[in-house]
Amino acid sequence: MSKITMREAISKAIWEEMERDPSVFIMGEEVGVWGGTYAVTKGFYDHFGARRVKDSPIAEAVIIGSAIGAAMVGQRPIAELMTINFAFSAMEHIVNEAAKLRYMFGGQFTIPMVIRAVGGGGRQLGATHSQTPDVIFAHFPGLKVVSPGTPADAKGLLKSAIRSNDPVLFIEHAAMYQLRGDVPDEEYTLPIGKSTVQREGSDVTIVTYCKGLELSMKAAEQLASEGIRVEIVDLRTLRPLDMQPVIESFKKTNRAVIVEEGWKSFGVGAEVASRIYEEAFDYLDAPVRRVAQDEVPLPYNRTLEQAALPQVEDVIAAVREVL
Amino acid sequence: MSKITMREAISKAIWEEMERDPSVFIMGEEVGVWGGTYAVTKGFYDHFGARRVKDSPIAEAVIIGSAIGAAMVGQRPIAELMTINFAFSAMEHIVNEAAKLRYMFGGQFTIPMVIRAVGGGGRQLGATHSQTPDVIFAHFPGLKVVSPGTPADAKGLLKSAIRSNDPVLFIEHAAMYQLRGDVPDEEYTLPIGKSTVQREGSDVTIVTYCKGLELSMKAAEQLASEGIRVEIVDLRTLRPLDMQPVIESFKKTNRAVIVEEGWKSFGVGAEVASRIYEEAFDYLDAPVRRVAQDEVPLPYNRTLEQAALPQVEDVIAAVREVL
Amino acid sequence: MKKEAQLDLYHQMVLIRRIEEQAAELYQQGKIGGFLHLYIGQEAVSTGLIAARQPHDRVITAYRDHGVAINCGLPANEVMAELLGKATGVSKGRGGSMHMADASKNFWGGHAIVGAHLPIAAGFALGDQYAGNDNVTICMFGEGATNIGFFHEALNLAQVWKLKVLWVCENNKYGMGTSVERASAVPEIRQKAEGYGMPNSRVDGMDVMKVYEAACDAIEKVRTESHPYLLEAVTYRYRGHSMGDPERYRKPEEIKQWQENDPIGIFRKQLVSKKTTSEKALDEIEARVTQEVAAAVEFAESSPEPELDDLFKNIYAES
Amino acid sequence: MKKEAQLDLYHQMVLIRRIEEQAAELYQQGKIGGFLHLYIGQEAVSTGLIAARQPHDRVITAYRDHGVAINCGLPANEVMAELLGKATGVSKGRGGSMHMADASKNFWGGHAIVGAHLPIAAGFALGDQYAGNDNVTICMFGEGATNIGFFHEALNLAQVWKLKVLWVCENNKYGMGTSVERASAVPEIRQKAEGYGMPNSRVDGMDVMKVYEAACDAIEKVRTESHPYLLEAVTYRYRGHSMGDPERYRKPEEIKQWQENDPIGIFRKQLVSKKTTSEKALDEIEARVTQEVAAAVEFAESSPEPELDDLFKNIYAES
Ligand SMILES: Cc1ncc(C[n+]2csc(CCOP(=O)(O)OP(=O)(O)O)c2C)c(N)n1
Ligand SMILES: Cc1ncc(C[n+]2csc(CCOP(=O)(O)OP(=O)(O)O)c2C)c(N)n1
Ligand SMILES: [Mg+2]
Ligand SMILES: [Mg+2]
Repeated sequence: MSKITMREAISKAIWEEMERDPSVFIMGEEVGVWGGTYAVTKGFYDHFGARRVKDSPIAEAVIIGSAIGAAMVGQRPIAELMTINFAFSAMEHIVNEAAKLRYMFGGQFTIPMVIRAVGGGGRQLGATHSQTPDVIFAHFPGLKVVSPGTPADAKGLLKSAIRSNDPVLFIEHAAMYQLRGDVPDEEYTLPIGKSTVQREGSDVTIVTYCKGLELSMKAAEQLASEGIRVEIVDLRTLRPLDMQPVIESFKKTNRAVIVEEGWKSFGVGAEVASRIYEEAFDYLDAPVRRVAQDEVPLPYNRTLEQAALPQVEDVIAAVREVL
Repeated sequence: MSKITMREAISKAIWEEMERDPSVFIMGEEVGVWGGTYAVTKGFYDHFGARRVKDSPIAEAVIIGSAIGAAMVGQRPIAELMTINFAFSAMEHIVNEAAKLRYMFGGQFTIPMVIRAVGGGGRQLGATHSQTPDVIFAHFPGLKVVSPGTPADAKGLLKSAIRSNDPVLFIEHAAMYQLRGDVPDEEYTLPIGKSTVQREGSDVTIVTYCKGLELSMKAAEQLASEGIRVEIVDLRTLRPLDMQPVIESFKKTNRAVIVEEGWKSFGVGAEVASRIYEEAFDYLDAPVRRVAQDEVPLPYNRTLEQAALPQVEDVIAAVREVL
Repeated sequence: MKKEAQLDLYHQMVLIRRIEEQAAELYQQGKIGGFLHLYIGQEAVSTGLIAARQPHDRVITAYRDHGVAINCGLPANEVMAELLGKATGVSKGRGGSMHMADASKNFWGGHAIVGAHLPIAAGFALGDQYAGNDNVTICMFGEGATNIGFFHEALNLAQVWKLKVLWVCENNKYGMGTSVERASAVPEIRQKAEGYGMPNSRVDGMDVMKVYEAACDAIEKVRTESHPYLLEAVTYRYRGHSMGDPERYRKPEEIKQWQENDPIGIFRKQLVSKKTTSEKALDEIEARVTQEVAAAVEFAESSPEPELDDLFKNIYAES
Repeated sequence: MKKEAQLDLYHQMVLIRRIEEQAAELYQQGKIGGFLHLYIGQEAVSTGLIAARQPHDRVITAYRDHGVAINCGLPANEVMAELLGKATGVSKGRGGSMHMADASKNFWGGHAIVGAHLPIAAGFALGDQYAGNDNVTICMFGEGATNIGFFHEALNLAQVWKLKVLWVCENNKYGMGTSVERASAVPEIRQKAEGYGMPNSRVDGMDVMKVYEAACDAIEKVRTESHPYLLEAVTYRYRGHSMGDPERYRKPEEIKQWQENDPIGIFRKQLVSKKTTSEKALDEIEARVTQEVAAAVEFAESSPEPELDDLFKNIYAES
């Protein structure tokens, strides 16, 4: 085990897979000479060269579209979207092409590609650059959507995503690159589509993922000092959504709070809550609460932005409500 | 009152508003000479001329983007997306521009535009052309999303959308243009953001919208013959979502089924169900059921496609489950 | 081109024409659903073009894809079965008219979103460049598709990255009901290549041999000089955009004029006048096609529907 | 151009430079958040350009917008307040550096998604065409933005519909760390206009008077001949793309070389050598700017934060 940052974990995952498999390459805006806007691919260009580390024009549709094509003919591209906000400029290729080409042609095509995209708010980037629209991608069958909350998960899941024969949207969070965590030194992968318990407890279940995990962990610690034992289930993958650990936990605690960074309405929490009700109705002691972003385009001003984003205190308050 | 089709109702709404307000014009692919792919604007080109009925190149981003611009400088464009599936090619302008420009610039800009888009499956158009992705647009604050289920609602809501000073995504259903219904002969508008009871009953509440209303009405009639009295609440607008009539109905029936045409996971039903639980927990007699599309890209083959789409029998079965 | 090869092209063109005429009938009978875009009138383009490719060259096109499917060697039976949505169809009944493909024939599909397959085509060439082979990707699209952003992003990337793509624009004058002049800043599509410094040319798309020669030249350049190329083929569709086109946007005389320029008729005249073959031999080909079409319909109609249980198959490669 | 007007341009250029130098400091102090893209080095482009517009001509640009905001007449105070996210900022603290606008000055904003404002600019011109006025829309963007589909769709539409847009590409050689040669099929951006049959030209973007003249010509053509026009201004940014650019993609010598070509320095020399004014008069302008910048900082720092209750204001015009 070593304590490394999320950035290092993601960087290592890509590096190791590129070393391991010559069909893996990375493309996107500023992944090469610049070293990655968030320094994730720093050093890659010098080591792997321009053939395997491709700086792309600012043209998201062809970044994703050409990665799809390269994947269909046997390569394993990792296409980086500098931020997930730019995914809207490549929407057609993500949800209508990558997600459908296999099925629509009767299974003839295989699309082993990863789309890496950085999301999240809290850095005063304004409304167009601060979104967490993960849920809208998770709505489309044919895509897999992964968004880890710890360095260890990020590394193991990204390696699986790169090895996967399906298109995987891998969502990172810009404000989490410095987050540190224990990561095994040996080679490992983690299965896509498996939720996991990140903290055990018996009083209430928090269901979350990505940045929400950090908030939830902090809330759980504060609540622990009052004797409230929070169990935290990290979804890690939004599609396919693995509800089993959630339901198991809920059957134990009978209370749930869902924490996500994106807007509340039509968000991830709505689906998770609905499934809890559908699958564990008889275990309900209180309505499930959702902690999420206020329904406003995120403002630049820091105070306003923080007011709109979910905070540790919001998680704590929601937990109190369900108890 | 006259019994007219959905097509006529929508067509009349646009026609009347164009007659009424010279700043209203319509643009999009084949809206002019062709008369509209679904014949909604048949006769418009001859009557209003090329200045007010603009045939656009196949370039969805600039269709929506230029409509935004024209709206910002004082016109009232109606931009037609031939189908909502092509909205992905204009995603940036719908969710990142139209939805945010007002807020992001501190309220300086007003964007009185309507985006009309035809959605829905069931016509064997294959995976890329058969979607009902309404929910993903409803996720974005700043947009209003309307999707009517009757000719009268379509007419009144579309007129309001055209008069609205906010960007409205108005979603029609390709398989509903022939649907007939009573429409007042006099001038009227209907408020955006108001759900309504389309059928009264006391045993169970069905919450639905657009094509789901047709399914639900049929299901309700069949169930009525068994003495089951179904109340149907039609959302009509997805954002802002008006839950009041839903909650009122639910407090009466204590049972709910949500019917939508799109995919179930992260769909409209998840939000509606979550809100019912949050706002009427004490009235719950059974878990809320969701009837929706199977999670597959819609296949061309008719039998498979119909198997994936929600059917009247699925609604009936869900009602039985909650009773 | 050898005589046999020429007769083969003639056969392909007639087969496309008759298959589609048959498809139009089956559509009227309600046996084919969804959209059906006929290639009738444009057969010389894909026939000449595909004749110029090596088997390892990849082909991708838009939804008007029955012709190129036949040219790429997809069996008429399976094309017809796909139109009927059968399990034996090239795409197992999942795709229908707009989504025919056969990876084993290096035909990567019909694609229904205008222009969206161009970035994917660039990706095929990117994959091949990465692999270090000399495959050429042939990407076909209509002139209407050159107004959407995907076209631009794909052409620019192909030029900057020196991708081996032959871009083939079938300029049939209309995108649905909108004439090229009303939708495109320049009516001659090849001019758009100039904005990318990309070599380009224009060819009479009604003459299969001219298309063939232009395609041979262009493919050779792409393969040996390692850069993309834009070839514009001027052509015309005789039928509506798809079934149920009100055709308010053009006059019957215009269609008639182009029909006098029928690509099959032109080729037939050439074959006979140059004494490549006899009228009789060509009639025999036509007779053979009649049988093939009948057999295809028979095959398609008697083929099974996909299994209902298969609805959830192939959403993912792994689940 | 009259002497006063020239001195006004000099004042604007110096003001932009100093405001931004100050902003860079405030950023380092943590008083400005988010992204901050400095215009330093490019001042001659927007200064010359905006000087050529009529007040009824609309202006829209990308996120590198402080310069053009000043040129359009937005008060330095309110620009600075926006950088600090204050209620008194031009966008009430909602937008920040990338989203300055003032509709009353016909400045339609700073836009942060590369290329996405081009279709909107086409829409301004569409609205004006529909209204029947003769406003020209001036739309500025970087050379990097010419590779995205939005650029293509907007230019094509503008040309087909004869929209009065002056497209102004600021070719500063890099889009973040990617040089124009590595991202664009043609390094000379004006060539892209050829693909649309659109009139175009290229101008030295370091010389404010040359830009002014080129812009006057181009705007006149757009207004009177009713068609779009693409003007490419060759320029250079001295600072990183935004704060925190590792600058691995260019050599210090390159920057140095361009700094010798400083647009403010060039203009100063011209003004003095042509005897338009004296060194002293220019020094006085610089001194005035120093005061203006100090006042702007003072104004911004002492301005109130937006009200928390206003968080939900202005999501819609009607609710
Ligand atoms: C992005 C998108 N917009 C609109 C459509 C609807 N549509 C299908 S075909 C077509 C016309 C295309 O014209 P062209 O590219 O010239 O090809 P042709 O049909 O003439 O072969 C349109 C508008 C679509 N499929 N995709
Ligand atoms: C669609 C989109 N993709 C990527 C980005 C990230 N990004 C911001 S500025 C920029 C470079 C733009 O270069 P250029 O257009 O030349 O303008 P310059 O910064 O040189 O003024 C990039 C890649 C973005 N904002 N939007
Ligand atoms: Mg065409
Ligand atoms: Mg630049």
